[in-house]
Amino acid sequence: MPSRKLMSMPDAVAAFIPDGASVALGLALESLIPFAAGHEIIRQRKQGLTLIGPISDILFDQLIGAGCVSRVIAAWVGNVSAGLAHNYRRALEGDKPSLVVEDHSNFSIALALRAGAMGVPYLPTRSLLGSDLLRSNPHFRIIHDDGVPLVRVPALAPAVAIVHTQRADDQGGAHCWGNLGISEDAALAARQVIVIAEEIVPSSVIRSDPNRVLLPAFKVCAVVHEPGGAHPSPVQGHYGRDHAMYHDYHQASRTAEGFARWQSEWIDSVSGRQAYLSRLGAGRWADLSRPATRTPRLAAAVDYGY
Amino acid sequence: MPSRKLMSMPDAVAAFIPDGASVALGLALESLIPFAAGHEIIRQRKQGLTLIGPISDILFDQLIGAGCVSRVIAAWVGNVSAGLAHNYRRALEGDKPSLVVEDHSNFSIALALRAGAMGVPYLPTRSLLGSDLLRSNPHFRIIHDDGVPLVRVPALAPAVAIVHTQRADDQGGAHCWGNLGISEDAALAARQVIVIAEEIVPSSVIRSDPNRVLLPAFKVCAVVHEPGGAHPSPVQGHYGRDHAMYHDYHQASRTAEGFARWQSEWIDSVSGRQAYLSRLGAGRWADLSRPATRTPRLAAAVDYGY
Amino acid sequence: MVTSVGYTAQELMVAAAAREIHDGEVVFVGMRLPLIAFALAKRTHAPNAVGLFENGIVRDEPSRELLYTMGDPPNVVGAEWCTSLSNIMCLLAQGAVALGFIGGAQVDRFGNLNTSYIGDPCAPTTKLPGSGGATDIASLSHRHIIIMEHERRRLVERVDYITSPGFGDGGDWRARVGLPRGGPAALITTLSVIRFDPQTKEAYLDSCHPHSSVEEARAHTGWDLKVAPTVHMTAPPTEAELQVIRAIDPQGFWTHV
Amino acid sequence: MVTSVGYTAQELMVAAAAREIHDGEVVFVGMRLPLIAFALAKRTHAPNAVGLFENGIVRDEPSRELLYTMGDPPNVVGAEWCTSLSNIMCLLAQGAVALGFIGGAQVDRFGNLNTSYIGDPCAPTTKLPGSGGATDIASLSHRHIIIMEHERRRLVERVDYITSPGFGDGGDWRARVGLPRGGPAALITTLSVIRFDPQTKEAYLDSCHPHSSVEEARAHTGWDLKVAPTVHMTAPPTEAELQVIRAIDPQGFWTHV
Repeated sequence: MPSRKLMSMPDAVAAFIPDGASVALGLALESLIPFAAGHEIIRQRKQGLTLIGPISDILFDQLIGAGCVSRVIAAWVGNVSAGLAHNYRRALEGDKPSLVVEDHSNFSIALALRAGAMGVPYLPTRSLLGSDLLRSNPHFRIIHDDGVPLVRVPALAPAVAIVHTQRADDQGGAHCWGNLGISEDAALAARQVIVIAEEIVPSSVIRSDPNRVLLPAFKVCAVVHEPGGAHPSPVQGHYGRDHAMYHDYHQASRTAEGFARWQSEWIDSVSGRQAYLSRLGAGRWADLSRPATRTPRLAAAVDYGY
Repeated sequence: MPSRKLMSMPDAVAAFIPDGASVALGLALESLIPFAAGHEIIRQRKQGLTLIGPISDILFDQLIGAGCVSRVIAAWVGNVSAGLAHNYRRALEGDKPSLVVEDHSNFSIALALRAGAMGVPYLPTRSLLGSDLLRSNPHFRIIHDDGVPLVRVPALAPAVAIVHTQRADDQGGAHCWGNLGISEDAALAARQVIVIAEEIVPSSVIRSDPNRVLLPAFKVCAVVHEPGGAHPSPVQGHYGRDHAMYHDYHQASRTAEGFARWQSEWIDSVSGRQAYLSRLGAGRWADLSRPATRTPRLAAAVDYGY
Repeated sequence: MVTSVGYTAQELMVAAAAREIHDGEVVFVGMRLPLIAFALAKRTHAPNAVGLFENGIVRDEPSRELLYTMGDPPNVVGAEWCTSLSNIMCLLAQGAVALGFIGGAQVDRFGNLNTSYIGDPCAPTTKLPGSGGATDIASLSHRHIIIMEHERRRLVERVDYITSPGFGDGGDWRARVGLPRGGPAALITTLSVIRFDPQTKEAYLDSCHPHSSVEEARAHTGWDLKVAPTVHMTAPPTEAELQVIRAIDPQGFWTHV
Repeated sequence: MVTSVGYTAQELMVAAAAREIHDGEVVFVGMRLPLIAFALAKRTHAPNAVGLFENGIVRDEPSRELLYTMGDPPNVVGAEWCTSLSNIMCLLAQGAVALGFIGGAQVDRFGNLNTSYIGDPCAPTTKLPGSGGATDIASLSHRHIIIMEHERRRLVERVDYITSPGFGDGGDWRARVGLPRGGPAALITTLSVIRFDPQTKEAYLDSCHPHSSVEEARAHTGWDLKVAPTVHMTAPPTEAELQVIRAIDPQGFWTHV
């Protein structure tokens, strides 16, 4: 059957990320971050988004700086190897914050999404007890179970989750590997999922290893072929992390004007990911994706035969 | 470092399954059922065990018939392709049951184990509402969350889980594939795990694909090399299901005397799994494990390199 | 048993069950007849249906070989997803599953199903295997279909034990006990198709199989079964449907009993 | 900055942190200095320690390359397990994790840690990144170690916001709020090692680093820091330890700041 799911990044963002949507992204933590999708959201000037994720390694900061975001539901927003997230700070410091933050821990955001996936109003945990997350996020509540206090973590069901993967077929079947964080919980909780893939492969490749598949294809609304789409975050088997990019961004975004220049250079003035990679430079990209020291490290063979 | 985990089935059962223990097994549902471990438990005349599992395709029935079991915490006990479980029926029918049953559904047993894994006293679900499982299993309770009724599924943390896998290293790293049911939830919830493997492989094989690993090795108390140890249940990539064995067992176990003869023939009078496979016959075993039609169906290559 | 009309009751039930699957639906398949019904629907009117198996499997094309259990290796090969039971049950719990199939030993006039205990659960005359995933399917899918033998001892006024909730004692019972959705859409028996009144939720005879009759169906039912004014004959399996069914189960393991 | 004694404060902190890891323990590693401390402990006195990373990784041998984040590809290669964050957090929640490391912007006399808001959370003067997994580690591990700069603005009488619970207001506070176990075992700063009284849970100066003094540590603490009668000098890193540290971080990315 012909695929209506395979589409360009601009089309996927236009079709499935309306203003005001709740979007889960950055779900594998520091790897597989869908930067290309985030940059397209910025180019399309989306407004009033709710961002949901565990930690965000600068992508949330970019979406906030570009004015796309009205709410952040997350455990940590910063720059993992370089420090604070400057746009995030600017949006929240002082007495007129331009952003609502719902504070979570990594475990509680995973539980919230799992509750959404499970169709229950909440999941309980003994984490967070005694912390001020219970004060600053009014959605948490202490409940008692036979006298034992537990934190009630209310369910989250994002309208869309965006996941970056190593390979996908045009129906939405996808393989990803390496550290995956809360990708599975979020993909199951989301009403729809946009799958970004380094490679588009025949369905037979995906179906040769159904245990490696991330989510059922019927949840997938769009498949986008976007090689290099997670840069500067790493993709196991494809490219390493571009540490310098995070440090350069950290310096550039210290002021609002600096961020605006960075946005202009790396987002607004490039038409898409291919142009972005060209700007990055073939040499730099080759160093990340095909370093001289790189040796393939193949997973041991697995036979599904009978 | 030398492995103290790799041991024989008799030693593993003797060391880690004391009388009265709670044992989770049959966790992948109809495949990867640890029959060899169950038969060794019977040969060692263990008493007073609590069996925990989703469904059991005749292994629970055999352990019950042999007198090893005092309690069953499960969703379904029977013979999937042939019908009822006769020993289970005999133990429960009439007014003097010799067995306590805690009724579950497949979802609720998974949730109970997940709660055990998560270190919380319970997980909530909207399944089971209106069913008589809430009456016959006194551990369930209805709780209300902002007026919404939910079933409180109390946590289960088995003393031991037994998992049959395709391959393991001598430290407890293990790969398994195919349908896995509640294997992960149970392995995480259990205090210790016995890993049975069709093959023992170098750690480098297991570590070549860490996403395929079932559980952290530090939970594993014993690794047992037992080829054919899941027969008559199937092991993806190794052997198919021996449907005839289930049907023969169904006929043989219609009476207590018939079961006693079956137990004598297939369990008590064989010293272990190799003798059991010899009794089965080389031709029958070859048909299951190397049928003429069998073609390898290899998973597509995955590169973890960088 | 093949009747004089050239097909078995099981083959007709498979055809009737397949017609309950709409194209594009996500279906909790289960074993035996529903499994064949799913394959039949996929190959006829519902090519885009997706099948879930509670052991962790999602398939959008039926296995190439007859399955004796959902865990048979052919059911994994070519699967769209092979994951945990919990993840599959999440899809059910969040309302992503349109339709599920279950079978049982006793069903009553409000579609409650018993697969656990005949008699007093504390001292049963018969201990049945239990729920498996049936309670979950009956609790959480948008609608479910019950398939069973039409016998007076099985279709009873009130089941001894509710393993899988139907409509309880009727009306808005499901909402009152907190179930989020669902209920039985049909009870497909060896003699008839029984449906449930939209308001009262009481069972009524909707159609009789060609080899049976309203009288026979009512005579083999343990309560005073209502009959639809529009009661009709269940459409028999077509030649094309029979060909597909027999290609799937050539030995008649599940369909010639 | 390398001091006249030939090692940096960070290198000493790494050595001190490594000594908190006992052989065979399951440790929630975290990034930066604790990551190097874990590798150091593995290569010296704790060869059987196991490291957990909240992004889903379990390792029993440190990555062969320096990590900038726990998600760097070298951290996956050779891992014992690569799974979900939830599964890793389950191990923490069930009490399988002996020790965790966290860092922060503010800590107080009862070991409460703030990585969220400086000032009023509704109108903060500084918005910090937040919890990440730190709240979970502080809530659920058997003990945890805090690593941070020793500055008067950071070691404060009372944190503005408890991101990661220490001992609250002391005594049996953790049990009273329902935490199942745990609490900080040590606060390792750039000047000293601070521990907590077993009864009152108040912080006290346990040892001063060779380049510092009791007076300096107290002067840079925002409350009247108690001093152990047995206060002593923190053992400096040995030559062997320094060799391992410098092999792990040859450019001094984390240890020469």
